Amino acid sequence: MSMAEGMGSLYFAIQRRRNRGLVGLYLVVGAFLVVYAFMFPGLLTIGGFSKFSQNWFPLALVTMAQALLMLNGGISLAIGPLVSLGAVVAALTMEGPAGVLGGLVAVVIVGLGIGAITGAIVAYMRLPAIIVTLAGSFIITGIALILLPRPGGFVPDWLSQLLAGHTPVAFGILILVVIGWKLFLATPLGTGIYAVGDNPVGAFRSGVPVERVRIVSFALSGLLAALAGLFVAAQTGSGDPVIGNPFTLNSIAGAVLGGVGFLGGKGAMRGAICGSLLLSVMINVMFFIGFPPVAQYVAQGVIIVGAVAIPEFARRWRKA
Amino acid sequence: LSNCIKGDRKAPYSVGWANIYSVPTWMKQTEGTITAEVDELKKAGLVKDLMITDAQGNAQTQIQQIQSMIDANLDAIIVEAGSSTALDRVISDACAKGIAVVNFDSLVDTNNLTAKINTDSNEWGSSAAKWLIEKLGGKGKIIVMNGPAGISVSDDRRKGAQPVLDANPDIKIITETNTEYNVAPAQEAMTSLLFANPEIDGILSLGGALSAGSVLAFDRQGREQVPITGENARQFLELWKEKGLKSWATMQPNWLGALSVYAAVQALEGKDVPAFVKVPLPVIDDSNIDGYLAKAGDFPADGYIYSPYDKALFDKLLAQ
Amino acid sequence: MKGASFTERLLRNPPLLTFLLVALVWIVASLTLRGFGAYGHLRYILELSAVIGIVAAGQTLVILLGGIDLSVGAVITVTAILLPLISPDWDPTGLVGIALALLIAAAIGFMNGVGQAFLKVPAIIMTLAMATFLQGLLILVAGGSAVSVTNKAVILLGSARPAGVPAGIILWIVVSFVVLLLIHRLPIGARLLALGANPLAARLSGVDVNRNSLIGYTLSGFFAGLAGMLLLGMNRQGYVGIGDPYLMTSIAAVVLGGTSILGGRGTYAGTIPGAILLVTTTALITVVNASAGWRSVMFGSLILALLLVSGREARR
Amino acid sequence: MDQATPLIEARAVSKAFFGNPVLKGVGIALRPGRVHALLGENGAGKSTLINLLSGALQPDDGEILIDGKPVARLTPASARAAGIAVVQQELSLAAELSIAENIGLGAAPRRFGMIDYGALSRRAAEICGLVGITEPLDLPVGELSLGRRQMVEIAKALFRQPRILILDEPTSSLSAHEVAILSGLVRTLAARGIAILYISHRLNEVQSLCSHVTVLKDGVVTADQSLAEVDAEGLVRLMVGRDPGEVFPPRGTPSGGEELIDIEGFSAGMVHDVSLRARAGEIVGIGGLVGQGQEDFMLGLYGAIDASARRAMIGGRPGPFAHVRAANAAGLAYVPADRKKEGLVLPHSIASNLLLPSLGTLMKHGMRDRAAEAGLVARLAERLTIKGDTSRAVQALSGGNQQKVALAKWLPLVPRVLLLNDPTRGVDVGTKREIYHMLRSFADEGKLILLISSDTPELVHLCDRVVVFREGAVAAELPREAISEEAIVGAAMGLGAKDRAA
Ligand SMILES: Nc1ncnc2c1ncn2[C@@H]1O[C@H](COP(=O)(O)OP(=O)(O)OP(=O)(O)O)[C@@H](O)[C@H]1O
Ligand SMILES: Nc1ncnc2c1ncn2[C@@H]1O[C@H](COP(=O)(O)OP(=O)(O)OP(=O)(O)O)[C@@H](O)[C@H]1O
Ligand SMILES: O[C@@H]1[C@H](O)[C@H](O)CO[C@H]1O
Ligand SMILES: [Mg+2]
Ligand SMILES: [Mg+2]
Repeated sequence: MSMAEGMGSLYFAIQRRRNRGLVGLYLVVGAFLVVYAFMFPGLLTIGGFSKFSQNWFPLALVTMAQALLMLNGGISLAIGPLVSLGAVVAALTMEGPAGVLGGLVAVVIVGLGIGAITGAIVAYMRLPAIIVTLAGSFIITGIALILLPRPGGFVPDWLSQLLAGHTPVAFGILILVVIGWKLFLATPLGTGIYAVGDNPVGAFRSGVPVERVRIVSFALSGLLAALAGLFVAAQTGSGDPVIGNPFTLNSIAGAVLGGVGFLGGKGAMRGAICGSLLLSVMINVMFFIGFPPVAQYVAQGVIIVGAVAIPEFARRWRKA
Repeated sequence: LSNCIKGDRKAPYSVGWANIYSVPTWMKQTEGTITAEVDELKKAGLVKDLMITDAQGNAQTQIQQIQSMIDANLDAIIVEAGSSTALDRVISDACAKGIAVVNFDSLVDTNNLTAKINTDSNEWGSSAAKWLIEKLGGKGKIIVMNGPAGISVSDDRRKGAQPVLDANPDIKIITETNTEYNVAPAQEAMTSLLFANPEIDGILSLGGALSAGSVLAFDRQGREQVPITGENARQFLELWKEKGLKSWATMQPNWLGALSVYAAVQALEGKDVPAFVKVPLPVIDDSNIDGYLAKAGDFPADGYIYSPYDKALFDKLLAQ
Repeated sequence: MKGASFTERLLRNPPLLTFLLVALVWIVASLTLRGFGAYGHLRYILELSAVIGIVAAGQTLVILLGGIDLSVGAVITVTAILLPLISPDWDPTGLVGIALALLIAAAIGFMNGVGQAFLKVPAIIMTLAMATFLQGLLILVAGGSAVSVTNKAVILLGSARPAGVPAGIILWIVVSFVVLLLIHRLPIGARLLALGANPLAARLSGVDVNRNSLIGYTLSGFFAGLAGMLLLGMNRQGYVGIGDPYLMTSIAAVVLGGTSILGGRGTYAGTIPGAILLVTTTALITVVNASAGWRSVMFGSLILALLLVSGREARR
Repeated sequence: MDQATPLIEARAVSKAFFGNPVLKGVGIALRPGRVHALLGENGAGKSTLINLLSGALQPDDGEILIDGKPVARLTPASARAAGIAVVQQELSLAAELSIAENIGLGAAPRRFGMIDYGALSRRAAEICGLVGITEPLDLPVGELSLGRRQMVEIAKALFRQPRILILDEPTSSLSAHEVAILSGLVRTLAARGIAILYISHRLNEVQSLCSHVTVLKDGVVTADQSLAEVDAEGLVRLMVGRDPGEVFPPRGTPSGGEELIDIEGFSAGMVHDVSLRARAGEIVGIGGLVGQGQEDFMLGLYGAIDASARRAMIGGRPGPFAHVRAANAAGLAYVPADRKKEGLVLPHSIASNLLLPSLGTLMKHGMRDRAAEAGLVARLAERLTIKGDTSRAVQALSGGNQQKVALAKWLPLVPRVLLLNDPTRGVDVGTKREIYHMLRSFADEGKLILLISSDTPELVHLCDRVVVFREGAVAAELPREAISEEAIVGAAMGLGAKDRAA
């Protein structure tokens, strides 16, 4: 029987299927990358690629952080402030006696901790995530401002060089994060993210620990956002208490562009990552085309709608 | 040679303006002075094109856009910074490539650039505080109105005022606000404060729109106006005249933008441009306000009435 | 239901609960904060709430039908800037300008609906992109600078106080009345709710999905325009960015009022106190003397605390 | 065997929702190797009892014993650990996850803390073979039809290698073929000593499979006895508490009414080139194996999916319809099979659901006439014996009563063509009887009824004519005299319908 295929093949077959709805997006993003490489051949050098991927990296992380929640039927309006807080904590601790390692630990604790608390509030008090995290965004922004009222702090230069120098280390880390995500998805808890997002009651009855899944996804999401903050601190060499704020909307845009549904259980992380890549490469392409700011706004609106509508039309047209 | 200049770039130059956010009126006016200056320089055969980017308030995007300007090998980059620290590294990279980098208004911390051009924000704050305290006879209850939290401009102005306030213990700060540099939110906040505080002796406002919002709030609530500091915002100056306010104002000239382009080209041409160009803060008071108001019609309703400028002024400022 | 006690019934009635919460906050605040409970101040709070309340009327409809409108801020700005520019000089009443501006606002909403219904672009993306698009268009049209209003009707709306009641509040009352009728007394209200809860079942029950989405988004655009007009009247000036603060607040007001963000459940009756609650909270935090960071922390905590009370029933 | 300690037992359990008692001191004991039937009308509390036995709900009162020992608080996890598996009536699957992942959900084999996809694939394949799932294991469950999803749900329960298997209406959306597989499976499992609790409204299944029965009525146990000497009628009597009368109404003579459907070369979805004529007053059955295009056919007629035809007059208007509203205007109404996903707005009240299609028809002064609406809702509830407060969420209704709402909401529009997709799925025998009589009286009133059914006896005894679909086309059209279970199944399997007709 066909389904008695070899061992891991089930896993890869599942993976292949998840690409189906995303082909349109892949093509759009691919086209943008080609255009960009055509206008800026330096993209194909190590240095050029490094810089490009560094600018995309934090957006990729926060989009993953958002997608993770959306897959699970949640959402966060506190992603941006958490990036800021991550940057602030990194920049404040790394200049102290704790050093880089201590700073890393602090950022991880902050991300996981705030995420878990948010998740617990959402899961146990049964409050809508969107407004819990809206309130959370004010609280987190406030904490970042209290810790560091104005931009400052310090990240050792070697760390900046390592993460945001002329080597594609950030891209490598992104790949590791994606692998980590894939590994996590292959755990029962990870599969639970989809099950809880799609059908919480059914998941509960199947023995999936629904509350724990919710809390873990918020915690992991918080971790990703805080790590994005650490990277931003390294990239900029310092902390800034408001630098992350615009990431909130962008993370949602990236995830939705990538086909991640609002209601949970629908979409795939690879789509979200692609969505964030589109948002990022778009900025560069518009620069090289030489769009004036006004046109940038207009074009951005059109591109975003087009990237969703065109694959949809293609799909319908193929079906007809 | 000036900072960053290597002497291997030849006119006509291509210039980039990396703006953090193009939407506020102050920025629009500033863009006007920049494009006007570029037109002049084009006529002189010194500049061939101007590329403007708008980071839509996102410092992270601004880094990416400056990186693109480096990738496109522009000869000069003018920066209105979205964060005092975040751009340090990318600006240093540009400088290392021999690009003339000039930063104005909202400054960065790094000194790896050709020139910073600004008024002195600390002095802004201290002069305003001095005037107000003198007006109040060294005694009274005041409210402090600040721009957004975590932004260096608003923070620096506030900091400059602090020593003066410390030296006058009889001046009591009832409360402080942070709002965008916009009339409506400032007016809204002040209205609430008016209800809560029957006695207010003066307003230390550190932004023109904030002052206008405050005056409007007093007016709408039928409260008697109190001494207030401010800036050359047209709306504020008009209210000052109309309501007969006791006021003092200064100016952050929009032509800092034009001056920056001019300075960058001068530096590329091999002239010596000082690393910090300090533009003096003028004082606007009852003695000269009419001069400003006479030109009001030439400026947008919510714009800033800036003083005239010319090449001679620029040369004088650059010669310091 | 006879079995249910008063508290039980209360807990199952988010709008009422939110109203009581507002009353409670007002009472506590006026007892502890000088000047807070003054008639003038409460009236001012209501006047500010009117703007949020009117934007949130459209937002409520769209959220009920299972969508969201992230372009309301931009539509407010568009209206506030275009209205003075397009009010023709030959019309002394200013009503023509108002009609034109509201038409434009509704047309923008309609476009959002088209993106939803026919391009199949998710609401969140469509309206976000629309906001970005409008931002660019505005800079083009207005050159990014503020415009002062001379339109008589708009100025009157922003300043008139028949019988001591600000015209904005009266406008809000009218809007509330209409929207509540729409939701509870007209077929379209039930159709929107059904669509939001289960679009497939609604469609198979003969509800025209496209048509009702179009109506919902068009109304959202219209109400955002109305709010923009009121804001313009209150400020006498429209500028780019004037609508920005109203995006998140409109959504928050809806959710605080007990409407499910996922659609299909809720009512504008909850949004009304939700809007007042938000403005009240902001006003409270403004008068506290603390650093910006602490004020932000307090604001967030207060919202969270209020949510614990009013949002209990809003489970998924 | 009855002497062995029950594997699980509920003693005097009670449960109420918002103060409405659903179970009042109910007891039940499941013993190894016994197939135990749980019967009762819609809303009697069967699913609720199961939820107590599987830890999904906590009893308000009474206790639950596993292997004779009381358990303090049963949770889904501890129930699973005790070997209890449930095939839910409400499907518990996640649409985006694959068949295999769903089967393993919450119980997947692990290696290094991760799901062991190799082992999962092997074991899932084994079980799928057992229950006859032939779709690729990597297929997302969302792409399966309702019946196939039901099979996955069964496989999911078996995957847990239960000692106690609870089946809540497992066959309600299965085809005859699938039902046969399941029956065999149940027998095998029972022979292995597994305790099985079987809930079904199909009494023939109960009779052939089960050896013991517990009957619930109004929240109390009215019978707890062996099925050994009980015949079919006795079973019905046990359940309904009285003589039910004929289940199927007598058929009249076809009146030759107005032609309401006349299509030729009709295609929609997987349906291609179908021709059909049908008149008012007829009940036309549509049979075949599950997923042969029956549903697409109805959806196409109803304007819900794109359709084309060489010629189509439907409800007296030229079709095919581009929109549902056009179909409604032509007098068509459609009752979907998946009532939760397609038929009802679950979180909304019974009243809102009943009013949805007819919104805008009861108006006064340009507004909804609340009094008239209330009257209508009351009449509909009465006609379909939907009991209780109509302001309750339809979600809170038992499955069968939900189905009644899905049907009743169309009546105010006085449709002339009723498209019914398995309308008695999960409906108790008493109600089924009501629905059958209602359908017959609709036909007698001059309506045309198209009826998809997964319950073959229904096609045999109720319909005036049966059209059997196979691979998207009509495989056979059986006139009244030719209708029999054999003929329908034969045609469905592709066994020479034409030969027979010839
Ligand atoms: N979550 C709930 N909230 C409120 N009432 C409920 C809930 N679940 C069930 N009920 C009520 O409990 C009663 C029993 O429902 P249950 O689903 O157990 O019936 P059932 O015997 O399984 O019916 P069916 O044969 O139709 O499946 C019904 O009246 C139903 O309305
Ligand atoms: N089934 C429907 N789906 C979507 N919109 C509808 C539907 N029926 C009516 N509308 C529209 O909703 C609004 C209010 O509905 P109402 O029922 O009062 O209108 P109507 O056209 O008189 O309805 P009907 O078509 O039932 O006679 C109108 O704009 C109407 O056109
Ligand atoms: O589906 C996604 C994609 O494979 C992505 O590349 C990583 O995460 C998975 O969940
Ligand atoms: Mg049941
Ligand atoms: Mg049932």
